[in-house]
Amino acid sequence: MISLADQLLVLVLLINFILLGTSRLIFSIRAVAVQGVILGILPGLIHPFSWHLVGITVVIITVKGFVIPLLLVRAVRSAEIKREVEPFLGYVPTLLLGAVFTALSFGFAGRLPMLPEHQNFMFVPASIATMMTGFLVLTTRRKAISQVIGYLVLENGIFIFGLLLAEAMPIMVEVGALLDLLVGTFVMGIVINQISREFSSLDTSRLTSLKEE
Amino acid sequence: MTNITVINGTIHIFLALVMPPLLLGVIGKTKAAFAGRVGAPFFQPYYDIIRLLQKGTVFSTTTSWVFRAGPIVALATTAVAALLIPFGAHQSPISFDGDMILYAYLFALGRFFTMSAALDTGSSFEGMGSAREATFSCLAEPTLFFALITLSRLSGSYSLSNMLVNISFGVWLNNGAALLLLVGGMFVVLLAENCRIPFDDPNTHLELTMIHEVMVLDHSGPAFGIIQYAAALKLFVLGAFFVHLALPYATGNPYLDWGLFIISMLELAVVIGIVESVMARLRLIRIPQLLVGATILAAFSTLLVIR
Amino acid sequence: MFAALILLPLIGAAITWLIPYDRLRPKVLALFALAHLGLTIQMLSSTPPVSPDGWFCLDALGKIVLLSTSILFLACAVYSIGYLYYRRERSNRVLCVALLVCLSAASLVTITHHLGLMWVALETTTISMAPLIYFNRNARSIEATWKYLLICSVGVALALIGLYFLAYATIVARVEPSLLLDDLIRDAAKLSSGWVHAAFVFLLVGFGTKMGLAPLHTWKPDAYGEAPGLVGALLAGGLVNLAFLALLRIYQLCLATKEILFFQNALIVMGLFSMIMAAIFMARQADFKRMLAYSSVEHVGIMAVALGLGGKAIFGALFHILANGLTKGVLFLSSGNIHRSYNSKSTDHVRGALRRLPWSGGLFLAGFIAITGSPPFAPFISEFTIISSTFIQGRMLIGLIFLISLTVIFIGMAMTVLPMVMGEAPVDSETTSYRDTVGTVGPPLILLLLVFLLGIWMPAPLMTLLQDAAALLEVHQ
Amino acid sequence: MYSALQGAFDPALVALVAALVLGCAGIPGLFLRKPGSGQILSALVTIPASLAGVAASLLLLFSHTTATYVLQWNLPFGPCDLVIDPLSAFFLLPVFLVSAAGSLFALGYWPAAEHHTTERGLTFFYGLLSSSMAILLMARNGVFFIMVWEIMALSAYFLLVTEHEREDVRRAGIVYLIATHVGTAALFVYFSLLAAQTGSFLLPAAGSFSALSPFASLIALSAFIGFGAKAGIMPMHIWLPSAHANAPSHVSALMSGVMLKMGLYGIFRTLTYFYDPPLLWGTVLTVAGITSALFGIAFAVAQRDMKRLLACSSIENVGIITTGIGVALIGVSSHNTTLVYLGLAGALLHILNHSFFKPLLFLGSGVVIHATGTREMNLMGGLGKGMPRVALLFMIGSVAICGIPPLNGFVSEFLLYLGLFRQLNADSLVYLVLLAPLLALVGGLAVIAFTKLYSSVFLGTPRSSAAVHPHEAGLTMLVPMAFFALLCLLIGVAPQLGLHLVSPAMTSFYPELASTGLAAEYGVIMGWLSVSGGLLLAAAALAALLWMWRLGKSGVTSAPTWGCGYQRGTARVQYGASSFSELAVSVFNGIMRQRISRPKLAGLFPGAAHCCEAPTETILERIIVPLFTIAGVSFAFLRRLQHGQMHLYMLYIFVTLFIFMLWAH
Repeated sequence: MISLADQLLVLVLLINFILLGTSRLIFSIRAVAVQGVILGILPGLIHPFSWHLVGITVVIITVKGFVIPLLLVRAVRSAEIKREVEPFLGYVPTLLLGAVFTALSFGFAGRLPMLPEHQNFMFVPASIATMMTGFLVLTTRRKAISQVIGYLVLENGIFIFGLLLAEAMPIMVEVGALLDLLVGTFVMGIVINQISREFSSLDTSRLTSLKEE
Repeated sequence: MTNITVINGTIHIFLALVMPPLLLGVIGKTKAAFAGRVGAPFFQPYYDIIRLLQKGTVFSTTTSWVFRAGPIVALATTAVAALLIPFGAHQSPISFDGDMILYAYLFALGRFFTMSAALDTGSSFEGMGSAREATFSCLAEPTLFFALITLSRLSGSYSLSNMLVNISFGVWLNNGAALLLLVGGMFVVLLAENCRIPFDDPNTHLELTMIHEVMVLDHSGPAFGIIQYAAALKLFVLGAFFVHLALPYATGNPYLDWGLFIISMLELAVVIGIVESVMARLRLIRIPQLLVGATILAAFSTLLVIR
Repeated sequence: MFAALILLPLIGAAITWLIPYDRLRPKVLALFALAHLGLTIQMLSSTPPVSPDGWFCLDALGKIVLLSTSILFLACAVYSIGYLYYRRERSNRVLCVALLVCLSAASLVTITHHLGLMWVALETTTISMAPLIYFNRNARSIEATWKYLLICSVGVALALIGLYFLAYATIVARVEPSLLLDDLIRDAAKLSSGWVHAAFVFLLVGFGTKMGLAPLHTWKPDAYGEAPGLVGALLAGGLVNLAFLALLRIYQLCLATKEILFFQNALIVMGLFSMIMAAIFMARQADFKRMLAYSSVEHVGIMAVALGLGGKAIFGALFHILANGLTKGVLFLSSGNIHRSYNSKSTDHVRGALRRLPWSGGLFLAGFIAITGSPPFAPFISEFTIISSTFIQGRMLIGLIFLISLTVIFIGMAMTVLPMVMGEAPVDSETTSYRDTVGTVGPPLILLLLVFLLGIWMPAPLMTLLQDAAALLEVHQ
Repeated sequence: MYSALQGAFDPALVALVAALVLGCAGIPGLFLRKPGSGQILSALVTIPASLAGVAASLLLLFSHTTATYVLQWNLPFGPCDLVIDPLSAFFLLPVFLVSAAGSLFALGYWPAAEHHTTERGLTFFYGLLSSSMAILLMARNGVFFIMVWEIMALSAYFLLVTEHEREDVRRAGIVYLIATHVGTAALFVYFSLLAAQTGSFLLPAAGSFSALSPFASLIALSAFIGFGAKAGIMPMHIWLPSAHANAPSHVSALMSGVMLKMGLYGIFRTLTYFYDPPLLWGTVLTVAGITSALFGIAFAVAQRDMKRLLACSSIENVGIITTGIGVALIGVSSHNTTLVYLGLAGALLHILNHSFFKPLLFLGSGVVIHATGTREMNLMGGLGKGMPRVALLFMIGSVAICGIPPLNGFVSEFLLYLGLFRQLNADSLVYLVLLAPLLALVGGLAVIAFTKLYSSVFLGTPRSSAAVHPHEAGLTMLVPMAFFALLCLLIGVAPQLGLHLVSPAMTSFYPELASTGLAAEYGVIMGWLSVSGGLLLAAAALAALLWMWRLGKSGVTSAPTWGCGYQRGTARVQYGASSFSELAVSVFNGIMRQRISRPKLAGLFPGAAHCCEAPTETILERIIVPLFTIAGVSFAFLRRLQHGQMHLYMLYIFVTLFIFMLWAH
């Protein structure tokens, strides 16, 4: 089971690289959706069966795997844009950075005071790497959608870490967090629509009228 | 209140009342002599003043009570100053600690009113005169104070009488340098305060160049007489101060000392006369420099005695 | 009791959602705000027992924040009646609903002791504020909303990581894993320091972003500048305090873990940096709402420094929660009025407010005097307490930097505020329909009176409350 | 707020109540419908209250008692004592006197009929200012002190910007507010350090700690900055000229006559704490004082705006007072009782005197400005004929402020001079005497400044249409001025009175003085002063009689002024204010730095040309403003941090996170 979880985590990392590498928005949204589904499966693999677990799984898969991506896709369609052109930092450099961060996170996780039973897991490095990916997307991408995606990836990274401490996290908080994520993304979706209507583009480099000069 | 002090006081007041115009007369005579003229009699100033007192008065239509107050205050302040300064080796009628400060500030009061009276006429010339008077006497002020400090230090007392009467040849022998500097400085102040050559020419006829005379241009009759007398008195009072520094001889016999005092005052008048006849009036721009120079002399003398 | 505090606003939200009339909604809003304040006072006077599972507990810290939030919210709700009358052109349904939801979440933050739940509530307040900032529906407000939403969400997400680290620290320490504040404090000594440190950093940065400590404050001027006055008031006087409460919780934990020194220094550094930044940005600030935003950055800085100093300064910090909240209310509400009347936020156009709007202009001026720590207003008490304790603790350098930046800020603010209120209104300035009315002037006036009253007279119960709260944050050897 | 103050009915209570009444006097006016009724009411309340306050202060002063009340407040800053010791009582006198006079003057000067928009606020804040100053003198709790202090400063600000439609008023207001706030910041440090020393916010008892204790010099420095800024000691005087020039005149009178003294009171109070002040402190005070005196009067000579001239002369007078304090302090540290006595007597008496003649002059200038509608001296002239009474009173004020006998200004300067001369035969610090010539120079310049002021305003012929039809001031304006003029004369001819008045404050400042016979010794000298004053008046009377007699004999005719044959003389030809001081300014230009714009005259027949000489605020315009500009420019680049690019904002967050992670581990 654990090994399967690790393979899934590798998949997650791969998706991170896809996100860093691709310019097509729809595609990256789908990628995030897949990542969400995987995250939904993961708890089932590492915790013993319980209805609570099933509930969690279902909720996560629906929210992260379907609802949020749908929202985003709608936003993209309404804004009728296809791809992220000229990001602040090119794809190759971001990919390289992503690789470096991932490597670093593996190194860093090795030196963390983990529980022995977690030592040989890939959870912590994977989560850190995913967070880093989120940061990268947030800081290097130009389109509003991409930034939302970055935020989602960041959340995913956090979620992976959360898997280690399900027993500390009562269900109510889990659901609340998810709900917040959902609503947050929903609102972001609305705002994105407004942006595309107001600026006739999703290019956040246009959103720089508020500044000190 | 022994009767010798009473007598001294009476003589003091008598001299202060009577003698001042004589100095002007002597100066005039000296200058005439240098110019090879016979000149006016010694008592001409008295005649002038009496004549003026009998004349009628013209008041400018623009003037107010300040104009009328000017001469009176000038006379009053000088008169009180005359009571503070000792004549010869005798105590002055009024003397107390710090009277020298009063002495200095009395002249300021007189100045204030003379200048205001001049400005009251609204004439540009008198304005000019008072502006100059204000600036120059302000520059002369520190010199007087340096002198007072030096004297107070030398005599160890804080009243004019003591500090001036105290000056003797003995003091000259010990602090000759300081006193010499002081004499230089004070002589400049004496001439400047009394608007004599080289600072001002009392009997020029070009208003543009005058200081004191132009200020009193619009005063006439009795008022002008009072002003003339006050000016003479001022010369007398400051002269008495100077004579103490320059010619500090005393016999100890009160009556002889009075004689000595009168003589030395006359000497002073002659000296002024000589200076006036050998020197030309300075250009206005130079005057501040000369005054500052005098201040520096006095300051040095102070430093010499307090170091 | 606790449930009532949370549910009351939610019910209100539901009702206002159903109300079809724009004129009626604000009144309902005000009604519920009033009820909420009543409930709050009731709970303050008779503290409800801790809920059996220990999730809900209204301690002194919570009380202070709850009180200030509730008062401010009531003022804003009443103000909204008068304000929205001038904004009849658009529906205020979303506004009212979002306000009430935010109030509910805010109350939840103050009464819960479960850090996870607190986090959820904080995130809820963040999201529920977004539509309010967007109320003006123009390009600038979209931009502001977008930045606010994304930066704050990311920030709060970082805080979540911090919480996870804490939880993991409990697991590593083999104590019963939980995010209940009381449990954590109980087992604090056992927790592994590495994780705890990491947790503190993430929590500081996370909540710091929400609170607007420099350099995490970047969203503040935009959001405050573009939001309507009453929303600005709630952001600067309410949400800031919630985030600060979160920091206070962490501070409590730090005290227990004896890792306090690092946290304190971090707080002082960030606080001073915020004040310096505020000082720099307030000089020659041409937009008076943005100026207020930077003033808010300054004041969170002050609170952070005070918290970092500890000792008597803690008292100042706690009182500043109240003082700053109320004063910010005065400033933002009156500036909203001025904005309405001149239809401009630029100090080039806004001149002679005292002549044009005697009440709003006067309130704005008084608010400026109060917020810059001049007696006889409440902020003076707190700020002087903090400054004096820096010197009494012998930390001259901190005190001097603190004082100098306060002075520079005063100069900058004076240069902006005084020309606004003094003089004559420019002849070419736009004439609008806005007039000072009881509805728009009353609430800030009441707030100002409160600020003044607290400046000269501290009620005994408040005093005890503050002392209890300060006791929770004392170092126990 | 404050529970009733327990205590029997006694002068201290009267003074306290009077202070509170002053504060409340303006409140009814805010609500009364009828314009002006509030103003009259406040005058009716203020004057009796103030007189009661004066009586109470005098009683306290001479009973040598110290009354203490404890204010029941519940702010977390420890107990709050209200104490009136002779020092406070002494400073209370001007507060009450000037407030009363001003509130009466306002009836004629700022009638609600003409100023219905501003009158209410003015009356209210005027009362607040007076009362805050009175209470300030009683406050013994540092925090309470700061609160009252700041209320004072702020109400002064609101009074100052009464006419805030005018640009220069607004600028003056901003400068004042910033300066006073910087001062308050210094006071924050001051009281915090005191608290750090004593462990409570109560002001330390007299002589309770050593100047060698840690922070002592820091405390002294912060006090010097904080209080000096309010007193207008150079170089913290920058706010003063424009503030006093732009406030309504009775407010200027209160600010200049009393508010400056609050700063001096603070300095006095601070000095009482230390039983062993080092020589350095006295030296610093003396140097600062004499510099302020010299520069202040030099600036005054150069001014063209009559109120600015008065303001600058306030700097001079504060300078003289500070010199006195410094000299006294030097006496304390060199255990030279005579020096202490004379320095203190000079300083304290000059404080009193300055609060007599400066308000007199400011009120007078108020009347003049009211009549002519301008403050520019070059546009006035000849007002003496239209308003002879005002002219007379103003003359008294001018003579007094120049420190000329036989008026009060001379007495205080006399004492200071005497102290310096006395030092001549002391065994140490003889060089102190070199201050005397500097003071003399100050006196000379003062004469220039005030001859200029008086003559260009009241004498000669009107220089512009503004000054053609002046009207005599009403009684409400004349009575306060006459009152101050009488006080000037009184202390001038009966200096013993003044000495008697200051001696309790002196003993409470330096108890050793009580045992010495100095008071008697200098009482005698004061007697001599009044004798010579009497002689002066007698001589003047004699001369006047003589002249009258002669005038009676010889006729009087009147004719136009002698124009030296120039027939087309106009009023513009006379020497104006600027032309009068031009020579002096050119001599002292190193200090005054006039901004002179002379036209280039070219060609044979140059057209009309215009020359302008404007005095500059040297310190403010040449040092402080440039410094601020430089600072602003050098920090401007940091503003680019707020560039609006969100992805970089994100980066800020992560960088911060990273840095803290590094720091944590």
